[in-house]
Amino acid sequence: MRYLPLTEADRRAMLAKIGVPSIDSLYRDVPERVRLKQPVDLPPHQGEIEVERAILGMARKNLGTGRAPSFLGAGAYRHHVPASVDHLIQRGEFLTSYTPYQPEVSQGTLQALFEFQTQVALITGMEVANASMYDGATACAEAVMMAGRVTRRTRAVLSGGLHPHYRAVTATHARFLGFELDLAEPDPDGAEDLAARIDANTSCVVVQNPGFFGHVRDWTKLGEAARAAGALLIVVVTEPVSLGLVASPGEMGADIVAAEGQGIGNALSFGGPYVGLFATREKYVRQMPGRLAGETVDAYGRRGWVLTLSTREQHIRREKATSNICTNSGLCALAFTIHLALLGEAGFTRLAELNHAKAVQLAERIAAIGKAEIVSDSFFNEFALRLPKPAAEVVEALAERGILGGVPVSRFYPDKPELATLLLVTATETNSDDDMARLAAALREIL
Amino acid sequence: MRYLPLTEADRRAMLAKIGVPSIDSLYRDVPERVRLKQPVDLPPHQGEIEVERAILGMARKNLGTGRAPSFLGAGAYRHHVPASVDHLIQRGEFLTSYTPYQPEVSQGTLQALFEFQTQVALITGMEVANASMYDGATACAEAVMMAGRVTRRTRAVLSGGLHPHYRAVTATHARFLGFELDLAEPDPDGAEDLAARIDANTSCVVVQNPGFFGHVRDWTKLGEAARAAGALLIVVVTEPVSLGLVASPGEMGADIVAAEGQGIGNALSFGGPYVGLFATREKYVRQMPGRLAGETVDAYGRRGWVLTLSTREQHIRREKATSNICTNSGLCALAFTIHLALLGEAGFTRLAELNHAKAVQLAERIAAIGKAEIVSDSFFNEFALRLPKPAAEVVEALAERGILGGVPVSRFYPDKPELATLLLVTATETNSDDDMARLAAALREIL
Amino acid sequence: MERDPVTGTFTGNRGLQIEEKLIFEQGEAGRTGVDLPAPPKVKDRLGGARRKGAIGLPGLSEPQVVRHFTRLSQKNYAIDLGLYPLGSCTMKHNPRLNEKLARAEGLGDLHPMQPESTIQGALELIDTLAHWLKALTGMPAVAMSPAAGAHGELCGVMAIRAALEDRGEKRVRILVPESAHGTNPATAAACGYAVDPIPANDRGRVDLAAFKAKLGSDVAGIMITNPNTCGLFEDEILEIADAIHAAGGYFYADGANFNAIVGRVRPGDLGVDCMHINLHKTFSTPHGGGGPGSGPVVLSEALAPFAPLPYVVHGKDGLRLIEHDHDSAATGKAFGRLKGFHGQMGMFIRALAYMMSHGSDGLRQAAGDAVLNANYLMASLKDELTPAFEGPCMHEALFDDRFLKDTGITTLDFAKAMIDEGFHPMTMYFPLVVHGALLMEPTETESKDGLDQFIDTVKALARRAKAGEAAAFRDAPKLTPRRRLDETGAARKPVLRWRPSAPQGRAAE
Amino acid sequence: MERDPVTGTFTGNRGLQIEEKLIFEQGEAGRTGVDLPAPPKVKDRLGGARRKGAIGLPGLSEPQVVRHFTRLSQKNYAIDLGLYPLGSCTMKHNPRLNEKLARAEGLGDLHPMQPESTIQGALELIDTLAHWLKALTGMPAVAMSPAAGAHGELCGVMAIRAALEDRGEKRVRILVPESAHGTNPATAAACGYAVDPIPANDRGRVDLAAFKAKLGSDVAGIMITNPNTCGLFEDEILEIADAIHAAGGYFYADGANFNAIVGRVRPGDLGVDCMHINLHKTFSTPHGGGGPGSGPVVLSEALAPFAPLPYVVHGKDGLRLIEHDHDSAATGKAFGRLKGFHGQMGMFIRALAYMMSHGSDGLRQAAGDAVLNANYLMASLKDELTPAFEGPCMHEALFDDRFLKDTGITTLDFAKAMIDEGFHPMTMYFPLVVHGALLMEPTETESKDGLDQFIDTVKALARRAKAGEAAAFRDAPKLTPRRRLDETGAARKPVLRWRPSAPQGRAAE
Ligand SMILES: Cc1ncc(COP(=O)(O)O)c(C=O)c1O
Ligand SMILES: Cc1ncc(COP(=O)(O)O)c(C=O)c1O
Repeated sequence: MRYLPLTEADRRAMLAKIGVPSIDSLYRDVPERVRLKQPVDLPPHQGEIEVERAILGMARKNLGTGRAPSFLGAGAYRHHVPASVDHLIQRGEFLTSYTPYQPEVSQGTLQALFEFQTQVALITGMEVANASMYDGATACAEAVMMAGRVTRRTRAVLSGGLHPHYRAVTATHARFLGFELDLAEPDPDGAEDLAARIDANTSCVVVQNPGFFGHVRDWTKLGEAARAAGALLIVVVTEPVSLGLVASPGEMGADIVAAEGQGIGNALSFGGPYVGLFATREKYVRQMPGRLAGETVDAYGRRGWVLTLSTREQHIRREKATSNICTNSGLCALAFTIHLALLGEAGFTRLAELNHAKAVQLAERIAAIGKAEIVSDSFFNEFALRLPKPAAEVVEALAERGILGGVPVSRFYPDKPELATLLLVTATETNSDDDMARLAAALREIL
Repeated sequence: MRYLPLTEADRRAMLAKIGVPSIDSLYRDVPERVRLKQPVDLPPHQGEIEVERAILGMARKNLGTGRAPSFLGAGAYRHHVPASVDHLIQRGEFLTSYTPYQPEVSQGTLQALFEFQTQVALITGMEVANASMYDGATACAEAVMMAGRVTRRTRAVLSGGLHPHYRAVTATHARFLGFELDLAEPDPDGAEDLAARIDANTSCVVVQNPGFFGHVRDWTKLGEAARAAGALLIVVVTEPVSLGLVASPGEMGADIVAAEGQGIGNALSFGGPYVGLFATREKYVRQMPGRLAGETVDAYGRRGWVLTLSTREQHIRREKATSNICTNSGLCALAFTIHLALLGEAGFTRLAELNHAKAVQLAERIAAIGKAEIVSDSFFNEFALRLPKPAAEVVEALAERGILGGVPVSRFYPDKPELATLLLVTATETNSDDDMARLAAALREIL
Repeated sequence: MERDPVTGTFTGNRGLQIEEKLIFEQGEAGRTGVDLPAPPKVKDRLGGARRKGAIGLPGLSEPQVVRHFTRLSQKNYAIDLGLYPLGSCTMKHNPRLNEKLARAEGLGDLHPMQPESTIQGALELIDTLAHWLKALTGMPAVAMSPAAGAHGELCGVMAIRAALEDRGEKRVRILVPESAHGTNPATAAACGYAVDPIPANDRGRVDLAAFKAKLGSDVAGIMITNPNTCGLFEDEILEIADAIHAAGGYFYADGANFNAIVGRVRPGDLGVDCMHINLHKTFSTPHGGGGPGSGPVVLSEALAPFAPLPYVVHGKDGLRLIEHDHDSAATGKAFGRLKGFHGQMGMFIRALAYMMSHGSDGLRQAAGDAVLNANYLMASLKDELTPAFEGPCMHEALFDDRFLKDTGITTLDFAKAMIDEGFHPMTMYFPLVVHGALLMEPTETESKDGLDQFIDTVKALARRAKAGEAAAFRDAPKLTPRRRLDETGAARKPVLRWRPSAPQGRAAE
Repeated sequence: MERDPVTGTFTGNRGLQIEEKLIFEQGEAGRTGVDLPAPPKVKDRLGGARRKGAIGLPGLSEPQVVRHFTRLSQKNYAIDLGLYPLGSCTMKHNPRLNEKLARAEGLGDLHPMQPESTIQGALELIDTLAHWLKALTGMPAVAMSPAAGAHGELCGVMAIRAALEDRGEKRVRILVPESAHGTNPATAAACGYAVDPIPANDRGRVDLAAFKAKLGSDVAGIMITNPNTCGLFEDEILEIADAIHAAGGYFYADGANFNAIVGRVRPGDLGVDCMHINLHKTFSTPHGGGGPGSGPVVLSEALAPFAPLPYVVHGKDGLRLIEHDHDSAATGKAFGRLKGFHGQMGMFIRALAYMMSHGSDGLRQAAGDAVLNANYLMASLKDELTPAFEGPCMHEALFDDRFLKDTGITTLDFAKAMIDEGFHPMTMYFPLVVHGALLMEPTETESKDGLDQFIDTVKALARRAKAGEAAAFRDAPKLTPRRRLDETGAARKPVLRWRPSAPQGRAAE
């Protein structure tokens, strides 16, 4: 058993020191009748060769985006992650360390978190950001709960352009915390009027940019309307790369930004682990959920970093904490930070431009087929298509051709027949011209 | 250009400090007419995405042993390398450091080399080992040259069971250094009488164990004969895993061991980089080629390591050096050391047992077909088969079925028709029962 | 250039310990560490919402970025470097095989919204892991999507509340022992419950009488950590379970300490209704400096129908992922959704690889060794330190600060001195039921040699403390990249991000 | 436990700097870090040559091994940690992309003896790299198999000798400048030649007159490093080439310093007959603490036919690997074989990825930046240090030790003080033609910021040296895992391996 350093001789010597005859006798506080006498009925230990064979066997039953032209988005985006990112996050000092509670021997993680917080604040255009949440959807729910604390109101308005999972997660919390949600209908055309929904008990309006159906909006006016009514504007971003090209939530007057950071630095990994970004105004920082790294000095006066403002957190404040979150997405945040450090201003904006240009090219190619309508009046790297057939069928037909062609909206809204023909299609820097040509050719056949 | 930190502004500032107008002007000592005015006619810079696409495109044109049941050996062996080995050797502190010339900041590499030397000495049964050579073949040639220095004789006897590449490399050096080689004929039956070839000018007899054609021998008697004649016994090992089960060269009285270390810790990688192991008796250490790490103490009296006995080496001794080697196989040696540290006595001997058992099972399966004769009267994990057809054809037919079935001896000895039907077949711990069943079934069809 | 008064060097570096500025202090406009082709020229379709100003990100080349983060990494302690006995955190060895497999083609590169026909292997993997978790806990169902322990707690308590509501009951209180981890009360509150604390008895367990006195028809359930945060098995657990059930409430188990009993005790046999499992503790997925984790929640028959979406079921054409409660294969009672997509797949792969590697026998042995290591620490240190409670412990050994009485040295000071010795300190001041707590969890992946060195060192430090060398402790650590940091100052005037003009302390360079 | 007098700690550790014993001192019988299935029972076919005794390898678990090597690694300096200005070694950034690609399925897992039909991509890769090398050097052929620079030297000099023998000539001398790297004379000797040294002129170049005076019909060739080891371009190189050719000899170029001129000067245009290229220098394959490397040798028309086996040719059904000189596609003149199998494929992949990443434009820029960085060092340090020669340098800046005159401080002392500052020292005492040489090669992957810090530090140290603080230098380094080590003692009574009873110094633990 390769992970266990104790030898039989060690065990004997240690038991002797303890003064008990066996390991079993250390379990004497466990009621006799619930002590298992045998190992559980599961396979016995195996070596690397066998474990690898079994798990790669499962992997081979999947069609990964590494082997197929892939145009999927809907909140998870395939971007090229530079090899050095994955190398660095696997360094044992990052990978196998705990939350940096002992700052003297955690300056590496702490400084990286401080850089992460700064990067998130910069790209979202906000004043402060925390050290990460689980993912974009949970960050969104936390944002709505925070707006409730800040405004002491209990009703939140959620855009129809908000990702359905974000809506669902927020709704789950609303159910148990007892706040009210005004859920606008799914809004493929981006025509909803959210300002009209704000009332005196509204804590916040939550919009997504670019929206779930692709369109890009300037939410400044809505923010003004919200503020005039004493409510907060929460802007959700599911594709962080868009922030290299699209005006930032901060520029639009957002009070809180809840975003999915996966698109920078992190693999698709079938949906997790991802990294929630959370940013807000300085004045709200004590209502913020999650960890924060802050600057300070050491006993010699040298600059250093610590976790700070932890009186907001569960380990200090317990039932009065701003959130119950403990473990967050540290290593994903690190991957984000390294990737964005590599990109820098020039790389990040170019990456965003490239994504947009690829998507425009793809939209043009598909439009040229003449069978599908581009629903999104504007978009970043993802747009909604209206197809002459149910989108789910088209996606299956594409998969048979080895193409991962997009995400059918019906996957999220199976109960809305009017959305059944909508397909979300994404292009990123990873899509070659050849990929796009293959998709277009296949669509020509299928539609 | 992602690897270049200088900005245009930096360049301008630096040129100003130097006092020249341009980088080109720093090349003023290059005769004008040979200065290229344009970049060379090759493609311009590309990003990771494009480079990865191009190189993986080439990779996909190959059939790797990761995707095909594979039974190849002949001096390069596919073993399972634990994931932690490859992780650790990629740590920047190992990967991106130079030869440990500054011991105060190279104790990591130095201690690992000291451990490597000890491991090599232990498994070969020798007194001392060096810090690695390029590969087994060059180690063999160096061993023969060393034997010449030790004995001051100029004639070496090379077994017909010695790997043909090792013979060829040694012959190349012999040609240019002007020593004589007595090359025994290829010896599939392991019946050669090498003692008879030793004469008064013989510096050494070189044998391989297990031999190129698979058989395992106890070379003690030959060693005695050599020593009686004032010659050295050099034992070559091309499959280091065999040393977990087969008696060591040291036990047989070898004076020098030259071995290929790839089988422990290192990928097949189409033949390189590999790692030459080189071990000998303490009394010959000053005639040894290659680097050596040695134990010492620091200014505080704490144990530490340094490179030592470098008066044997080119950077000190120049034309009088024992070898011209400088860069060796440091990182491959580290991989070897980590893998062998993981294995330990119990794991290493079990690995060897497992290899042998798999090979015996495979031999039995193939023998059961009744069409191929097992030529090797004894073997470790590789044996020679005599087929009813040219082995190269059989290998091609197997490759068409997606099986990498073995190495035809004709690949090494195309000019020896009597060897054309010989096939070398290897089984290791990586071959599943299913792999072996597939090979047997395919052979049944083809033969 | 002046010599740094602390280090005596001009650079402020100390040999291999190299100071490192923020990336923002190293950036240059126009420089980048990523080469991308020029975007094809297209007509922009951004609808006018193009970013106007610069973002302010620093430009670094790849070599600078690699060096920056390599240097930073070396300022961290880690399991890969040494003993990390953080009680309650289960800092065990993280196998690299698992990292490799999580990145395999066909796993790491799967998009969560691919059609089902292209992800059968992924669903099989989730289903296999679910099977292991159910078998090891003796529970009939498991919700896989929670992202960490605390998220699993939400899942469990929400399931409890959904079940109660399904029964038409509105209960308002959750009982939580005072020794509980902070996430327990925080979770109860986040689910709309009032937290009612239960005291510990003098044996470090739930005070059974006090607990029973709190029971009532408004009690939704109890959250118990077992083994508890004092490292002790709740020996009256069966009575507790019976009592809460008799009162119509549910039994939430915090499974953070499952490592002590895996393969030896099945929570299902203890009457548990739901329990989160921190895959990043018991099943060794790396902590990563704070996350990510994964917190699947096993559920009893009573709670299973309320499991959140999505989940995997066996359909007639293969495995299916149920994402909607109105799906014909759904229970129709799911309490909702907790997370985007389907859970922490990357962690599932690692955890399954770990479980398969250990196997049923190995997991049982691992638990036993974890308990053995902790008891060995306890037995070896009990004369020099002051154990908080009598008797054998489970996987962690808890001490209080009586041994430091009158020394003028606090638990914190003691911990900082351990840092200079090359050890990560234990968990301090937790659980709250013990004064100046020192909670040591060595885990099963520490060797006896390593423990012996730790034991000798802690004993030597304790002797030194008792010998009155308080100043040395209050000064510690002295040999780390930074000495004690001013946490009060940090909180008083928070600097949470870099700004071009931000105050820089005494700049590190 | 006693406190260590050096560190003040009981463990001898210093915070994150952790002492580590040998694996042999940690092993326990029966323990292993690799799980393997029990071998099937078979009748042994070893022919009686089974090992009898135990080997003596230590048994460690995986966690121990990972920790051991992680700790060891932290005792190393590396490019990933900081400036590594080792002259002649070209310690530049090693991209991780290249590591990833070298391990890709279909490359890392290829067996060298697979049938040609299954390795067309591998041959294409070798052929593509060969094309780049030929284009960049302006040479018609390249031998790919040499394993490193020195191995390439063997290849080149053997080709020269084979060509001469083919001409029926037996020449016995090779001319080698005194500034040459040690491998040059060692190689010449290993090929059976006498080494005839040529002095340097006062401009640090080959003394043309002295060289010409040595020419004769027994001279096989000259080995010239260009740019030379003084970091200077041999400005009379064309005359030298003409002269050696006129004398019937060949021009071997040591390409270790190719990084200075790649994309800017083609060795083929200089009259070179053969030149090795250290892929691990110019083309950034990692040095790995000493290797592996790769040393392809470009060859002129005159030498090409003598290239060693194997090599790749374009056949009618695809690419072919020629392994035998009697192959119909072979030259029939190959001088032999230098290595098992076909060369350092793993390094080829990395080097090609590097070249493609930089491209033609990027390689040219990289060379220019390397030269710029060196000249910036030179310009910035020339007043405080003493440059060995006048005028601009190429990719490395050479100083002598005149600036330390009368300080009682040697080049070595100065270097050791740099270590405390967090820098790897430059190459010292090489080339031999300069007294107390300090040879600094920053490479193009250092930022101006990083260079400025280095410059300021070196200047500050030089001032401190001149101020008479000799003791501080002789004491350095003080902040490293070990202080100066007793090299004399090590060589006098060599301890080259661990033995159970070996003397342990003052044990580190
Ligand atoms: C006892 C206990 N419960 C719950 C948690 C919370 O788990 P997580 O950090 O995974 O959210 C922890 C984590 O430290 C814990 O120790
Ligand atoms: C000038 C010069 N020539 C030759 C060599 C030998 O190259 P290698 O170490 O690759 O064998 C070196 C290596 O340092 C060198 O600097």
